[in-house]
Amino acid sequence: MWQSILKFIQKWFHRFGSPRWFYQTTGKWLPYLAVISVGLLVLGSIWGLGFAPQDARQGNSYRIIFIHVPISVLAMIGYYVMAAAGAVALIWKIKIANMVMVSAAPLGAALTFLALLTGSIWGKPTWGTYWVWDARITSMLILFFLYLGVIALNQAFTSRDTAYKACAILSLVGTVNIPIIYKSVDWWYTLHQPATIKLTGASSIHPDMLKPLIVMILGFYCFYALVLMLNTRTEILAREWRSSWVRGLSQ
Amino acid sequence: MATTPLLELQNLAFERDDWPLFESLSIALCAGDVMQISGPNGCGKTTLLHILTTLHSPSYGSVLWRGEAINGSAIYLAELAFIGHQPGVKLALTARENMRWCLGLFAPRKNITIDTALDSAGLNTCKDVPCSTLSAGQLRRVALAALYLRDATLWLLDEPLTALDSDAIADLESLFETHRRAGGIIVFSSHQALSIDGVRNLALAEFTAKVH
Amino acid sequence: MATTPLLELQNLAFERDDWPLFESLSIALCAGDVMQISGPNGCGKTTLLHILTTLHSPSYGSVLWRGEAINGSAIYLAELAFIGHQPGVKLALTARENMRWCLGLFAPRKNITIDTALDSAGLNTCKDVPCSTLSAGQLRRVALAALYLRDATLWLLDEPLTALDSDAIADLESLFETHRRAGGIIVFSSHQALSIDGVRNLALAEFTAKVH
Amino acid sequence: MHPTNNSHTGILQRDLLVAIRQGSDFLNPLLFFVMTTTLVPLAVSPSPSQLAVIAPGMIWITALLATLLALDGIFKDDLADGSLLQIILSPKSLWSLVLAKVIAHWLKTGLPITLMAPLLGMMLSLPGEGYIPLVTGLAVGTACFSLIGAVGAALTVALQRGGVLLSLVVMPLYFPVLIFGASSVQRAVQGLEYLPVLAMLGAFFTFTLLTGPFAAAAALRVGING
Amino acid sequence: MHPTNNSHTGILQRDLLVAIRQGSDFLNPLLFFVMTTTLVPLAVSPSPSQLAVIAPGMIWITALLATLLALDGIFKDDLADGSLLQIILSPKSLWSLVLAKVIAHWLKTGLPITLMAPLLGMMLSLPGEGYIPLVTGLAVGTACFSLIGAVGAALTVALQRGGVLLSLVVMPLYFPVLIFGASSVQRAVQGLEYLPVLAMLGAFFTFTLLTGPFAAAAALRVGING
Ligand code: HEM
Ligand SMILES: Nc1ncnc2c1ncn2[C@@H]1O[C@H](COP(=O)(O)OP(=O)(O)OP(=O)(O)O)[C@@H](O)[C@H]1O
Ligand SMILES: Nc1ncnc2c1ncn2[C@@H]1O[C@H](COP(=O)(O)OP(=O)(O)OP(=O)(O)O)[C@@H](O)[C@H]1O
Ligand SMILES: [Mg+2]
Ligand SMILES: [Mg+2]
Repeated sequence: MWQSILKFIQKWFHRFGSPRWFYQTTGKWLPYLAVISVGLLVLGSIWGLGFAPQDARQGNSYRIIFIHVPISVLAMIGYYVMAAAGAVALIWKIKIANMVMVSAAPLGAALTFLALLTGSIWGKPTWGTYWVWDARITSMLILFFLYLGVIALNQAFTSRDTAYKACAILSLVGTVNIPIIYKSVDWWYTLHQPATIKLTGASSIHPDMLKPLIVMILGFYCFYALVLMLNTRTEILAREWRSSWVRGLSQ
Repeated sequence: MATTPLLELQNLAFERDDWPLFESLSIALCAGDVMQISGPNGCGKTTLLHILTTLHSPSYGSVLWRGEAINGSAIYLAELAFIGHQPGVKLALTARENMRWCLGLFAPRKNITIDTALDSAGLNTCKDVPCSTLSAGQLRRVALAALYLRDATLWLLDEPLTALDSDAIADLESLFETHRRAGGIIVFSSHQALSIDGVRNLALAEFTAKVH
Repeated sequence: MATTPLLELQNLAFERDDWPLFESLSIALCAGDVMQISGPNGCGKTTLLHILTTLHSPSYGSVLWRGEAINGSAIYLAELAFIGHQPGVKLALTARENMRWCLGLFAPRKNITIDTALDSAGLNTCKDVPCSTLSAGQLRRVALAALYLRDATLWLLDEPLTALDSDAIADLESLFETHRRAGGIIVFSSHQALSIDGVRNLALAEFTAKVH
Repeated sequence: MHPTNNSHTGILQRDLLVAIRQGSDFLNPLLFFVMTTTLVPLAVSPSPSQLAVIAPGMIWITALLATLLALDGIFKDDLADGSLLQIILSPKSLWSLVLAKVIAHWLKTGLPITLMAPLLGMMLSLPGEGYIPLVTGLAVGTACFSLIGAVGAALTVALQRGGVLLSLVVMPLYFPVLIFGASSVQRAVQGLEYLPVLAMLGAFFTFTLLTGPFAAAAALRVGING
Repeated sequence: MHPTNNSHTGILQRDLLVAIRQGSDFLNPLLFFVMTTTLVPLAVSPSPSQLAVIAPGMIWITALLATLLALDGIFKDDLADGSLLQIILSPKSLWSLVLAKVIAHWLKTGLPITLMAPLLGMMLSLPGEGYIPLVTGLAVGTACFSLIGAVGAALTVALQRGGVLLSLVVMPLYFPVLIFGASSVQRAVQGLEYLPVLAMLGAFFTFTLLTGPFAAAAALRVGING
């Protein structure tokens, strides 16, 4: 019984592992996903920007939360998506997992950058400065570097296969280290914590603000999946252009 | 001579980033065989040798050593000696120091010392000068001295004749003879012909993948 | 053929850190001469070629070009093409881009384009891939393609046959023929014999300093 | 003296011998360490009270950079002359050979830096309480730098301009070491308990020691293919 | 388009093309610059008031190190593949070919660093008055670094582990640039006159520009013989 389940999983993995299958299947999903994510994002934006109540302390400037928070969350999750894909690729030697991994890296880096940017923009009205060395912010910056490392490594190799393996190893090493890095930065911050700045927890948020925020988070999740698929499809075409099925596409 | 093959290449194919280089390559080598890989520039000789060292993996097919697939296990590596394009010699050290380091990594032959190995390779006058002051051919001789020193059955040599003068080539030919008599196998790539008998030839260009 | 020598080596000697390598070397080469420097490993062939390029200076004696001592002046360099052990090819660039750079440094021949030079060197299929993906022999061909492209009288080549297959060697031989007919001079070192006629031989070992 | 027993000391010996021959190998990271630290008073401020505040951090940053700079050659030199292939093709276990190379790297960089650090502390007016955590912390911390760095060096070994790429890859992983190391000195100077911090550094070192050589060996097999 | 006219742009073009191909060439010194600056708050202190004091000096030190790190390859890569010999044997004047390589180096390192500096200034809480002298100073100063560095890189080109030796050779020559550069920013922040300091930097640059390429060309001829 267990064996048949294992076999099923394996078979599914290998079918899913075929770039051609991935390309054709995601091709069918794309329109739906696009409609859903755009719908959620538009709904969340209108709701959040137009109808959610003003914040007592921050006035209207808090509304950037509807972009900042979903992006920050996704930026972190993105690393684990990348690392998991890398692990799958290393262990089961599945081609498509490599392609997902290297497609997730620039996407994650872009999201991290946006999180830093929106955070900075928000910081000016809230803290009076664009940048402070807070634990969460510093961790985010280090995460940005980790992403850049993977991207730079990926670009530096001429052989695609080697690049894939190298990036997989690096992202795994990074994953092992992320908790350590985060803990050490947290600990460092509590040592030095300047009294002037206070980041309150998300618990203080008003339920009327929470609902549009959840819609935005869902919207961004779908959007992330959409862009990741598009990126991976581009990578597939770049990698498989010699194969007959890709050539068939252009005819 | 033994008739059971030691090294078998079974239906070997290699593609780099999905670009096929050679395919359907099947060969069996027995103890005492010397094989020269020949073929035009870029046909994949170096690549094939790298596959045999396990540095690259073949895309299809397999390589068997004593009937078992090779996979970087210590058992196979212990019987293998590879000398590639780069001599693998530390320029800051002397020839003697380099050989001592070689012995740290690999098992030595019986009844041979570093001194005699270097002498046999024709380096008697420059054992104790830093290798950075050696000429191109002398440096290759230091690399080849490892063959006198090491106890390996399978020799994989990528263009071993590069930069060697005629004396050194004659020395190498007699070394090949000795090794094959002792039951060893030699696979080497070269564009020059050796003057020893019974060298099998692998014209790699015949296996070039058709898509190419 | 002209009888006034273009390149003259007069009583040349070289010692490295007071250790003599060769001495009393006198040779005169006229337009159309091809000279092979031969000799055992470490006898000083590379060193001699470096002296002719002005990279090293001789310890005694002098080298004259068209009757004047060479000294790194632009006039001599403009007539010189040197290809050493390293191919001088940027691995990150394609063969075509490397040739374009070569044209930035040296004067080109008339009536030849980069494309035809690369074709003549047998690289028609790999002009536009990064040179890091080329095999040892293909890389040497890129280096040698400069000879088709450049307008130089004196060619100094250090082991030009390294890593070349038989086709490439035949190409090179016919290139040598063309160059000597046009009044050029070729000095090259090699342990292999070329199959063209009238190659002068310089057995460098005869000039090895006696102290050695 | 069967060679199976001495292959690791063999690599260690060779690497140190090469370093001694090249002379500059021991001296250079050390001099870089000293010189970069000298830049601080010139560029920031020569006032002792201000220097004392930034001294722990600056010494640690400089030690990090000095180790990083010498890291590039750890495998690259061996690749260039072909001896890396021989190491990989040795029947001995690769991780132990890699560990030997890491130890050689530490003996060439981390150790001299650690021994030199008190002098630089003095030059930057570091208060007396800081010296013990500075030296113990650097000894362990630079070993972490060498171990983590080996993974990055192995991944970038065949790349043309690996040097700066290497910094990019390993620097984020160096952050915890830097934080623990610098703050243990700071705490000691402020009269706070610093042993727990050093203990954390020690724990991180143990973890790195147990995983690093394996990761580096795997990375090396991938990295050599360029 | 006779080639005599385009040999310098030829080298410049090729070096930049190689940089673009290798992708990381532009990005890496920049990232090193950013990352090392990030180490400062972690190792020293995150307090904005303390950071503001050390910001000018730290940014300058980091810019110096970033340029230095990328310097090692300026001739060494060309030596390794043999193209340096071709450059030296070209009938074109060597100093102008060297100058082209220096310009390419600056475009790859100094320029991106200069453009990035304001962002780092912000992150280290540099007060608003400091930005103009920071950017102008860095533009000129990194050019000096490239020019002076080329001489050192030329001298050490054939040495095995030139990288750290190179730092040793050029660092003393970098001191004046660092002192003028950092203090011009500090003076601006303190509300003092900073133009005379920048003028001195400019004078130093002019001098370096006029002598550097010749010195580097001479050093190169010496350096290639090992
Ligand atoms: C680890 C990544 C991050 C996450 C998960 C995150 C998440 C959040 C959340 C949930 C809030 C709203 C909670 C609250 O009201 O306090 C928030 C607020 C904020 N974040 Fe972030 N953020 C991240 C990174 C950043 C970065 C990198 C910056 C700046 C560059 C930043 C700047 C801000 C600011 C200014 C606020 C408002 C602070 C306040 O209300 O006092 N955040 N962030
Ligand atoms: N940098 C150096 N320092 C000291 N001695 C050197 C140096 N380079 C070469 N030599 C010595 O000079 C001699 C001549 O070297 P050279 O490279 O010219 O020989 P070669 O004739 O080209 O030999 P090969 O056929 O092996 O290429 C050799 O004995 C060598 O040991
Ligand atoms: N790193 C690489 N990436 C992509 N392609 C490569 C790489 N290395 C070699 N190749 C290609 O693979 C083919 C085979 O190369 P290989 O080095 O095995 O040839 P070879 O038979 O040894 O040639 P030579 O006689 O010139 O040494 C060549 O066409 C080459 O262009
Ligand atoms: Mg080859
Ligand atoms: Mg030679």
